[in-house]
This record gives sequence, C-alpha cells and structure tokens, in this order.
Amino acid sequence: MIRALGWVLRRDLLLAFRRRGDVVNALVFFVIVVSLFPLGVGPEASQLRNMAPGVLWVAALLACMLSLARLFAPDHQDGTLEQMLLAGEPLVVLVMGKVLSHWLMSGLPLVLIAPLLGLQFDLPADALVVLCVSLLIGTPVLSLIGAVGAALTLGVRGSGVLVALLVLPLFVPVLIFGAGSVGATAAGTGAEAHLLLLGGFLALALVLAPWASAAALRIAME
Amino acid sequence: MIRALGWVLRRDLLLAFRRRGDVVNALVFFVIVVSLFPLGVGPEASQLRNMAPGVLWVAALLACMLSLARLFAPDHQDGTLEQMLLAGEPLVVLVMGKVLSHWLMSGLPLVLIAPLLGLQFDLPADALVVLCVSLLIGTPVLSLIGAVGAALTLGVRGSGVLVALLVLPLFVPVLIFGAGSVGATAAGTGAEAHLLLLGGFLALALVLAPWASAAALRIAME
Amino acid sequence: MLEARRLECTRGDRRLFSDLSFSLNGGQLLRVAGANGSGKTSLLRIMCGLVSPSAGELRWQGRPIRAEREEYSRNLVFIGHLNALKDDLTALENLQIAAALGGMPADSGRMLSGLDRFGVAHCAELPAKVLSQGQRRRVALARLALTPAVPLWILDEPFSALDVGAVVELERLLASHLASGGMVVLTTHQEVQVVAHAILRVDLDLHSAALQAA
Amino acid sequence: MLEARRLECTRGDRRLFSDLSFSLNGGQLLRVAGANGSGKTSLLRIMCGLVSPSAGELRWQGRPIRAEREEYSRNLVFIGHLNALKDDLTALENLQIAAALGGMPADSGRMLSGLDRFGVAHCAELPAKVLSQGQRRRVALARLALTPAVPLWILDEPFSALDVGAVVELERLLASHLASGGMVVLTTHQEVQVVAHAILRVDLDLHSAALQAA
Amino acid sequence: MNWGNWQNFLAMGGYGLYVWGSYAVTLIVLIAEIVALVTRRRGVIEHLAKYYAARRRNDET
Amino acid sequence: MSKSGKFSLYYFSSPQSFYPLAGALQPWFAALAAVLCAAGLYISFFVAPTDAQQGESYRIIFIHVPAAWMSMFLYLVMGFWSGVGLVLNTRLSSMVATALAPTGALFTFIALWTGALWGKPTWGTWWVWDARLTSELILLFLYIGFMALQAAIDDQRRADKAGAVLALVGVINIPIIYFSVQWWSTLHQGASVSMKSAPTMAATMLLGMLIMALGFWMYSIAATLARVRCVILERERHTDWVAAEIGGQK
Ligand code: HEM
Ligand SMILES: Nc1ncnc2c1ncn2[C@@H]1O[C@H](COP(=O)(O)OP(=O)(O)OP(=O)(O)O)[C@@H](O)[C@H]1O
Ligand SMILES: Nc1ncnc2c1ncn2[C@@H]1O[C@H](COP(=O)(O)OP(=O)(O)OP(=O)(O)O)[C@@H](O)[C@H]1O
Ligand SMILES: [Mg+2]
Ligand SMILES: [Mg+2]
Repeated sequence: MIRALGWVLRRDLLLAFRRRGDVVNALVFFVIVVSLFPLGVGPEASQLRNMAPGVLWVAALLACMLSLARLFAPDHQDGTLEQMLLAGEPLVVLVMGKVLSHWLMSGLPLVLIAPLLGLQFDLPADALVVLCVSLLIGTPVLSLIGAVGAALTLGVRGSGVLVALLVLPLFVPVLIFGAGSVGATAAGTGAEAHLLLLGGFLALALVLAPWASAAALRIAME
Repeated sequence: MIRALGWVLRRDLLLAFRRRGDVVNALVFFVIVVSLFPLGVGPEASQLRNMAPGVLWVAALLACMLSLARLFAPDHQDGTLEQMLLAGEPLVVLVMGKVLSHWLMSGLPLVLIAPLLGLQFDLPADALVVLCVSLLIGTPVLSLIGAVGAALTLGVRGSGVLVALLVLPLFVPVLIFGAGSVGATAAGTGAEAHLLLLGGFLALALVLAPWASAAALRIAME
Repeated sequence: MLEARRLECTRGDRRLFSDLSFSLNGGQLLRVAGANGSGKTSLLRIMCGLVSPSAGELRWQGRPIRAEREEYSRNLVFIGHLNALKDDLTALENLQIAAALGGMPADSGRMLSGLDRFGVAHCAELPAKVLSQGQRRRVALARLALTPAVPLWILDEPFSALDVGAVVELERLLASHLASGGMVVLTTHQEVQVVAHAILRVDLDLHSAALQAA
Repeated sequence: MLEARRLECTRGDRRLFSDLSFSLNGGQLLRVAGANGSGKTSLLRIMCGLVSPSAGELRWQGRPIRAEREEYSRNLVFIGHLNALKDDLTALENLQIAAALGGMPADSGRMLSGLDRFGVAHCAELPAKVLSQGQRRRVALARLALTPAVPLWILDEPFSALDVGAVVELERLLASHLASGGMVVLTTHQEVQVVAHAILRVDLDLHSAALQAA
Repeated sequence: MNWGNWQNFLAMGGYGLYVWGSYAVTLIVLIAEIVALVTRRRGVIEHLAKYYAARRRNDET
Repeated sequence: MSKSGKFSLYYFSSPQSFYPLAGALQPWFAALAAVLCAAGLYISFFVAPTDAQQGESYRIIFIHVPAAWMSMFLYLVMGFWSGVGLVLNTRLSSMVATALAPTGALFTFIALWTGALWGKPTWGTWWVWDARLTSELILLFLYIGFMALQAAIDDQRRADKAGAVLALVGVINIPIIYFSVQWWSTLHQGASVSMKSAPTMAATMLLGMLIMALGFWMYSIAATLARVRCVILERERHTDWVAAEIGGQK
C-alpha cells in the first residue's frame, strides 16, 4: 500500500519534472496575480499593506485551484486513471499519493515565496512569519478539498470553471482564517486561535477528503 | 469568408449552449472571486470602495484567462483544429470567429453583471457606468491577446498555468487603464483619456492579434 | 473461473444486450463479436468492474466481483481503446509504472525485454508522445508480456493500429498465455489466429434482438 | 496531379525517409505501406501541408503547395487518426459543420444521406461522445460521401475500428471516387480490396535504409 | 578616493549591507551564469561523445 | 553579437561557419568585459566621490543603472533576432534569440535586486509600486514567459517559432507597458518619491556608469556567444560537421 503510494508520488513528480516549467509556473502565476493587484488598485503603500493578507491568500487559492485541472483530468483522458482503478490497490491510497504530489508542486512553492511578496507589500516581519505558517497549514487543505472538486468534475466539459464553482465556496473558511491570522498579527491581536482552527480543518480534510475523492472518481468512470 | 466566420461562430455558440453551464460558469467564477475579497480583506466600506475598481478588473482578467484553456485546446485534441487549417478559408478569419465567440461567452456576461457587483462595493452611479464601458472596450482586448497566448501554448503540457504566465504581463496596460478609468471617475477627474487609450489598444489588438494567433496555430500544428 | 449471469446493459434509451450468460475457464479464449456499436466495449468494461451492469452479475471463482473489487482487479489486466500512456514519460517509464502499480517488480531489465518482445526496445527512451500510433499500442501491449501470471486478460481491439509483424507476435503471446491456463477476452474486427484449445464466441448482434427491430 | 519531389522527413534524431519521389494522377490510388513507426502518418501530414518536409517539395498541378495553401486545401479532404468530432455536438451537427467549413452546402437532407451510407443515420441525433469507436469513425468517414467533387482524399488508416460491413462500404466508395477521376492516398495495415485502374504503392520501409541500419 | 582602512571600506559609510549586498549578489549571479555555461558546454560535449559512440557502434553492427 | 551577425549575414548565418567564429571571438569579449568591469569597479569605489545627499549608498548606481539598461536593450535585441528568424527562417537567428534570454533575465533580476537594496536606505522601503520598478518587474515576467514557453516545447523548430511570436508581441507591448505604467503611477501617486531626486551626476560618476555599462555589454556578448555555441552543438548534433568537431575534441 505504501509502495503503491510511493509509486504514484514518484510518477507524478517525475511527470512534473519532465514538464519542468510546471512547478515554476504555478509559482510565477502566484507572483503575477499578487503583482496585478497593486496595478489595479494603485500604488499607495498603506492601502496596499491593509490589503496584503487578503490578496496573498486569494492568490494562493487561485493558484491552487488553477492547478487542479492537472490533478486527474490528464490521467482520465489518456486512460491511466482507469488503470489505477484496476491496480488492485485501495483507491484511497492512490488518491493520497496524487494529492500529496499536487501539494508538493503547487502548495509548497507558494509557502516558500510568500514572504518575498509580503515584503513587496511592506508587511512587518512577524506578519510574514504568520503568513508562512498559515499557508503551510492551509494549502494542504486546499489541495485536499480541491481533489474532491477535481474528481467530481472529471470528464464534464467546461470543467475548468465548474471546479472553481464547486471548490471556491469550500475554500472560504480556509481563506477567512488564513488571511485573518495574518491580519490579526499585523493588528497585534495574536494569531494562535486562527492557526489552531486551520489545523483543525487540516485534520478534518485529511480524514474525509481522500474517501470523498475516491468515491467521486469511481462515479466518474461509470 | 464571412460565411466561414459565421459557421465557426455558430459552431462555438452551439457548443457553448450544449454545455450550458459554461457561460454561467465564467460568470459565477467572476462573482465568486469578487466576493472573496471582502472575506480576505475585511468589511470596512471605504477601503472596499477604493479597492473596488482594481478587484473587479483583476477578477475580470482572471475569469477571461481561465476560459482561454477552452479556446483552442479542445479543438486541437479532437482533431477539429487540423480540419480548420485545411478548410480552405484564411485561418485569420476562423480565428476571428473563435475569438468573437469567446468574447460573447466570457467577456460580455461580465460586462452585464459588473454593475451589480460594483453596487456591492458601494461604487457611485457614474463610476458604475464607466466600469461597464471600460469592460466593454477592454474585455475584447483580453480575448484577442489571450488568443495569442492560447495558440502559443497549444499542445504544450501544463499549458493552463503557462498561458497565464504569458498573457498576464500583456494584460497589464488594459488592467491599468480599465481600473484607472473607474478610479478616475470615482475621484472626479474624468475617464475620457483612459477610455480613449483603451479604445486605441482595442484597435491595435484587432489589427495584430488575429495574425499572431493564426501564425501561432500553424506553428502549433507542425 | 469467470461467470456471467444474465447480464444486461442499457445506454441512454437503448438496451444494448440482455440476458447474456457465459462462463470462461482457464485456457479458454472468449471473442466478443458484433457490429460497430453493438456493445462490445461496454461489455468489456462491465467485465472489468469499471461499470456495473443494469441487471445480472459477474462472478469470479464463484464470488460476485462487486464484493471484492481490489482482489478481483489484481487478477486481471485490461487494455482498452486508450493506451494509458503518459505522453511526457518515456516508453520505459510508462511500462515501469504500470507494472509497479499492478504489483509487479519493475526493474528495467524485465521492462526492456517486454518492450523488445514487441519490437519497441529502441524507443524505450523516447517520450510516448513522439511515438507513432502503432508504437504506442505496442508499448501498451508490452504489459502483457510482463504479466503472464495474471490469469485474466481483457483486451479491447488489441490488434488495432498494429502492423502484420506485431499482430503475429501478439497472437503468439496470447496462445502461450492460454496454453499455460490463462483466460483471454477480446474484441476484434479482424480474424483471430490464436491457437487455443477452446475459442468461445459471444455475438452481441444476436443478443440485441430488441435493438435490431428498432 | 500531385507530385512529390525528393521528400525527406526528420523527427527528433531520426531520418524517417528521404529521397521520396512519386506522382499521382486522377483515378489512381496510392497506398503508403510500412511498419509501425516508419513514417506513414508523417508523410500524410506533409502531403496535407500541415507539416513542412525537412527537404524536398510537393507540387499540386505543377505549383508548389506552400505557395497557395488555401487553394490547395480546398482540393483535399484529410481524415486522420483522430476523427475530428466534437463530443458535445450530435453526429449530424458535426457533419454539417465539417461540410460548411469545407465550403459545401450543409442542408440536413444531404447530411443524413451521408450518414445513412455508413449506417449511422439512426445515431444522427446522438451526441458524438456516446457513440462507439466504430460509429465515430463512420461519422468521420461520412464526410467522404458528401465530397465526391473534391479530387484528393488523404486517409490515415480509414479502416481502423470499422466492422466488416463498413469496410466493404468504404471500399465501394473509394472505388467510385477513383472511377470518376479522383485520387486517393491511404495507409492501412489491412489488405485493401479497392477496384481501381491503378494502385501505386510507396513502401517506407524501403526508403529508410539509413534508419534500418541504426 | 582614500578609504583609510578596511573597516571604512567595508562599512561604506553605514550602508555596507546594501552596497555589498548589491555587488555581492551581482557577482554571485554572474559567476553562477558562467559556471552554468561551462558545465553546460561540458555536458553537451560529453553527451554528444556518448551519442556518437553509440551511433558508431550501431553502424558497425 | 549583433555586429558579427549583421556584418556578413550570408556567410555567417550558417551555424556551421558561425560556430568557430563565435569560439574565436568569445574570449576577446570575455577579456574586454573583465577589463572594463575592473576599471569600472575601480572608478566606482576609488575615484567617484561620496554623494552629498545619499552618502556611500549611491555607489549601487554603478551596477544598478547599467544592469537596467542591459535588461531593456537585450530584450530588444532578442526581439530583433526572433523576428529575423521568423521571417527569413534562419536557424541561427533563432538560436541567438534563445541564447540571449537567460542573460537578459539575469540583468533584469540584478536591476531589481540592486534597486530594492538601494530603495531601503533611500526611500525607506524595499519596494514601491512605481512606474519604473513595475515595468521592470513585468519585463522579468516577459523574459520568464519566453524561456518557459521555449522550455515547454520539445520540438526545436516549433519552440523557436513560438518563442519568436511571443517575443515580437512582447516587443510591441514593452513601450505600451512602459508608458501606461508611468501614467498610472503619476496619476495616483502624490509627490512621494521620484527618480528625479537622484543626484545630478558628477562627470566621474557618469564615466564610471558608462564604463560599467560597456563592461556588462561585453559580458552579455561573451555569455551569449558561449551559450549559442552550446545551443548549436545540441541542435546540430546529427550533422556531420558537429560529429567531426566533437570527434576532434575528444
Ligand atoms: C527595485 C527597485 C528599482 C528598479 C526595478 C529600478 C529600475 C530602473 C530602471 C529600469 C532604470 C533605467 C531606466 C532608464 O534609464 O530610463 C533605472 C535607472 C535608474 N535608477 Fe532605478 N530602479 C530601482 C530602484 C532605484 C532606487 C532606489 C534608486 C535611487 C534612489 C534608483 C535610481 C536610479 C537612477 C539614478 C537611474 C538612472 C536614471 C537615468 O539614467 O535616467 N533606482 N532604474
Ligand atoms: N522526437 C523524436 N525523436 C525520435 N523519434 C521520433 C521523434 N518524433 C517522432 N519520432 C519517430 O517518428 C516516427 C513517427 O512515425 P509516424 O507516426 O509517421 O508512423 P506511422 O508510419 O504512421 O506508424 P503507425 O503505423 O504506427 O501509425 C516514429 O517512429 C517515432 O518514433
Ligand atoms: N446515451 C445514449 N443514448 C443512446 N445510445 C447510447 C448512449 N450511450 C451509448 N449509446 C450507444 O451504446 C453503444 C456503445 O457501444 P460500445 O462502445 O460498447 O460499442 P462497441 O461494440 O465497442 O462498438 P465498436 O465496434 O464501434 O467499438 C453505441 O451504439 C452507442 O450509440
Ligand atoms: Mg468498442
Ligand atoms: Mg500512423
């Protein structure tokens, strides 16, 4: 079982490496979206500082969501997903492998680059730390929930937007507490409560999401 | 030639109608992204009002960009694009047809719903009008430039994010003047100059983008 | 032993086939015949457990396959219309991962011999996307050469896109699988020349009288 | 008249074929033969003008095809590995749009007769995605029945996925196209039984001596 | 210009971090590019040598 | 690069004849770059006087400005060669364009980095959303986009052409971006910061900057030539002359 998880992970990372750009691209997308906001809103520093947590978190959410299209759809189209269902391993395990690799490729890089972008918005140092921590706990939740959405919209045409429609509402709590934690730190009220709640979401998602995704995948193959 | 354009348009609209959801989806994505911001940033009215033009325009830009994945890629995969290249009609005309239908499905609905969202952010009436007008001139530019990006990344794997990387920098002027026009109206300085410039971009894009897209499509088929 | 009991499949408004029963033992080849659209692919997907039939049931060694899906999956290899190759991975890597997920050892020596059997060893290091249609099919089929121990092979038009040499090679492989007690289910519009001690035939055109009349 | 002059095609590091010359006149059928991966599909795509050869050139009625791409395109129908059907449109709509873009009249009466010719008229109102592999191929081929006036037909494995009845129908259609002075280029691994006054054959295995050695 | 001693030179009038940060990163980046170019060239040549050797072996058989 | 390419376009536009030429020229440019940069550094640290307003922090100017210039200039050159490659279908021009991109991106990065380090002491912040800064950032995205696109396409011919289309679209867009950003920023921003507060330049400063700029220019040529040589080898590997060339070196 662990072996199967390892192979799925290995496969997806290898694929990501082959496409080289992919990991960098998710990152650059994040950077670009974050950079677009000042262009839309104007360059006043204080206003930008207030917006920063929200903008960064919304951008992370969008970056994660965009990359969901690559989670199951390519495998579905070329028939490898079918083969996974027939692999004789519990589907949940394989799904876990895929979610993990998705997070490694699209979530983790964001966590690492976020402080730099925070600097551009002139966030104070402690807020930067909380930003990183909140993203570290929050982005796996996004990947997990996103997997359910991606599985549900599999093979449905125009799924790119549909998946957004399905998962964004579910992302809302993560967004609120993620951005809230950074805002609270900047405002000096402390972020523990927010982060604890995020941790709770993570635990919940870890327990439920893989099962839901696996079930959705089976349905999609009918 | 016009006949061919008509048929491409008819085909794409028919497809969109079959998938029903699609048009609505682009719209709902727009609405959701715009609604996420207050959640991320917090509910202060004056701050929200200042952000509004930027947020609305960035959301429009992202909505347009997301739907680019559907512009050429499905046709490429099922071989219908190949057939278009062999149709014996100038490719530029067919590209124009596709861009037009893309705009009708993803740009126009945004223009229509934008005032409603603007109201949510407490924008004054004249700013709402300018918002609509600027979107009406600006979104076709996005579709046109986007088509170039979509054609360039055709068949390239991981293209969803790559297309974002390519076109978002090119969208910047549109964003600046689009959001700028609304901001200027709200600030009372008048938006004519901005809108004129947007019109200039539109003219330029209309002249150049279809050729660039057609060239990129030919390259992609090699 | 695989046993089908009064299977029925409905798609949209159409009943593709109904009341279809057969059983398949070790060493037997089942050829599913029928015109285009008669439901061969649908039947094969039902037999894999990917789709459930609208009526009837399938039994593997006497037990319904729905009950122990994973266990059943380990006993079959399915190669469908699609080749299940990742475009960005090389032929070798594709085969390796397919084998590994199927629970086989995945050392590259064995893999290469599998590819070699189907004459695509020289493409081992090429990404699958540059391969020709027939080469892709060959890489997909190379899995069979690695999994002689898996008893049940379910193949949907395995001969499509293959040139004459590859067709012969595949026929030989099927024959040896059957000879060693395996089972094969396949569909094809071409003539099969597989040496087997029993070739069964299910003709879906006969099981869809309702359809023919419509 | 279609004339190929010293065509060469290189893919990656491999020279697939070189120094390939032939000419094709009205009423002639050209069968491109070769093992899997020998470059048949690549040659056909070059002949359509979708890909440019790495050396040599193609001439249509004496003029290089690169010069007047659109004009040349109007003189050919290409049906490739892919069926070029939109999954969400019905078979009828698919055919209609393909015809309209090719500059044909697109009234549904003619379309239905085209579908009928290939025995898929009863699927006319079904979305292409629910059709079986063979039915999809039939719908794609129905275009041929509508475009007898287009002189050059280029078909990549047109017989794949077809059942026996459809194969016969297609052979009949090709024969009548040839009889009325059309040209056909096709690849296939099956045997062709088309009545034609001249069947040419290009064997790519012979044009790739360099490759065989490698 | 006379800096007097190393301390002064390194301090850059209190702006040492910024000035040296700029120059150092520039230097590092340029050197990294040079190293990358050298290794790339070496890699290419090595790869090609292997490639030709393989080809020759193929030609002989 | 541009010089040798234009000089005898016909002869040297074949990779085979350009390869040895590039090999011969490359060390000279590298040496020139080293000498000029050394001279520039000497001037910037030991000749140029301390600035009255900014103190020593202004010494960043000697890399910042030349790097910023190069970043923009190289994009233009890249666009030019891309266009030539697309129109005339000369393989060498496309290779040159490909080889220019990483160096251009590098100088863009340097300009951004040094600018940020300069901004902290002078403006009190690492970054402001000012016209120049923003357009430089977008330039970096354009470079990255170009490289990512080329990297994502395996087929060389296709990668070249697609990259060329993108580079050309980008070249048209650069002035548009530059002016829109400038206008946007002056519209919103009060008199907070502007480049005009930079010191009027002493002659020695200008000299140092110019020499450094020349040095960077030579460096770019040298780096590009070296990269082009690698690219040529990679892409022409199935030709006989490369086989002979590598055989000779082995
Ligand atoms: C990340 C921050 C910065 C970036 C991206 C940046 C970018 C640029 C660019 C692109 C240029 C060339 C523009 C042209 O020649 O028209 C330039 C020139 C220049 N920059 Fe910066 N800059 C930054 C920060 C600064 C800072 C903090 C200062 C000084 C306070 C500064 C001072 C200058 C000066 C004096 C020039 C030369 C102006 C001229 O020749 O017209 N820059 N910078
Ligand atoms: N980048 C590459 N490197 C090496 N070989 C390549 C590359 N791209 C394509 N090829 C080879 O080019 C050939 C393409 O062949 P093509 O698709 O034309 O074959 P075909 O004759 O149609 O075969 P089939 O009968 O299987 O359809 C394959 O042998 C493939 O391996
Ligand atoms: N929603 C639907 N409404 C009506 N008919 C449907 C629907 N979905 C599928 N079908 C029909 O079900 C059949 C599916 O057949 P299947 O793919 O199993 O055929 P097959 O025997 O494999 O044919 P082929 O030889 O062409 O591969 C087709 O005839 C198709 O038209
Ligand atoms: Mg079938
Ligand atoms: Mg082929």
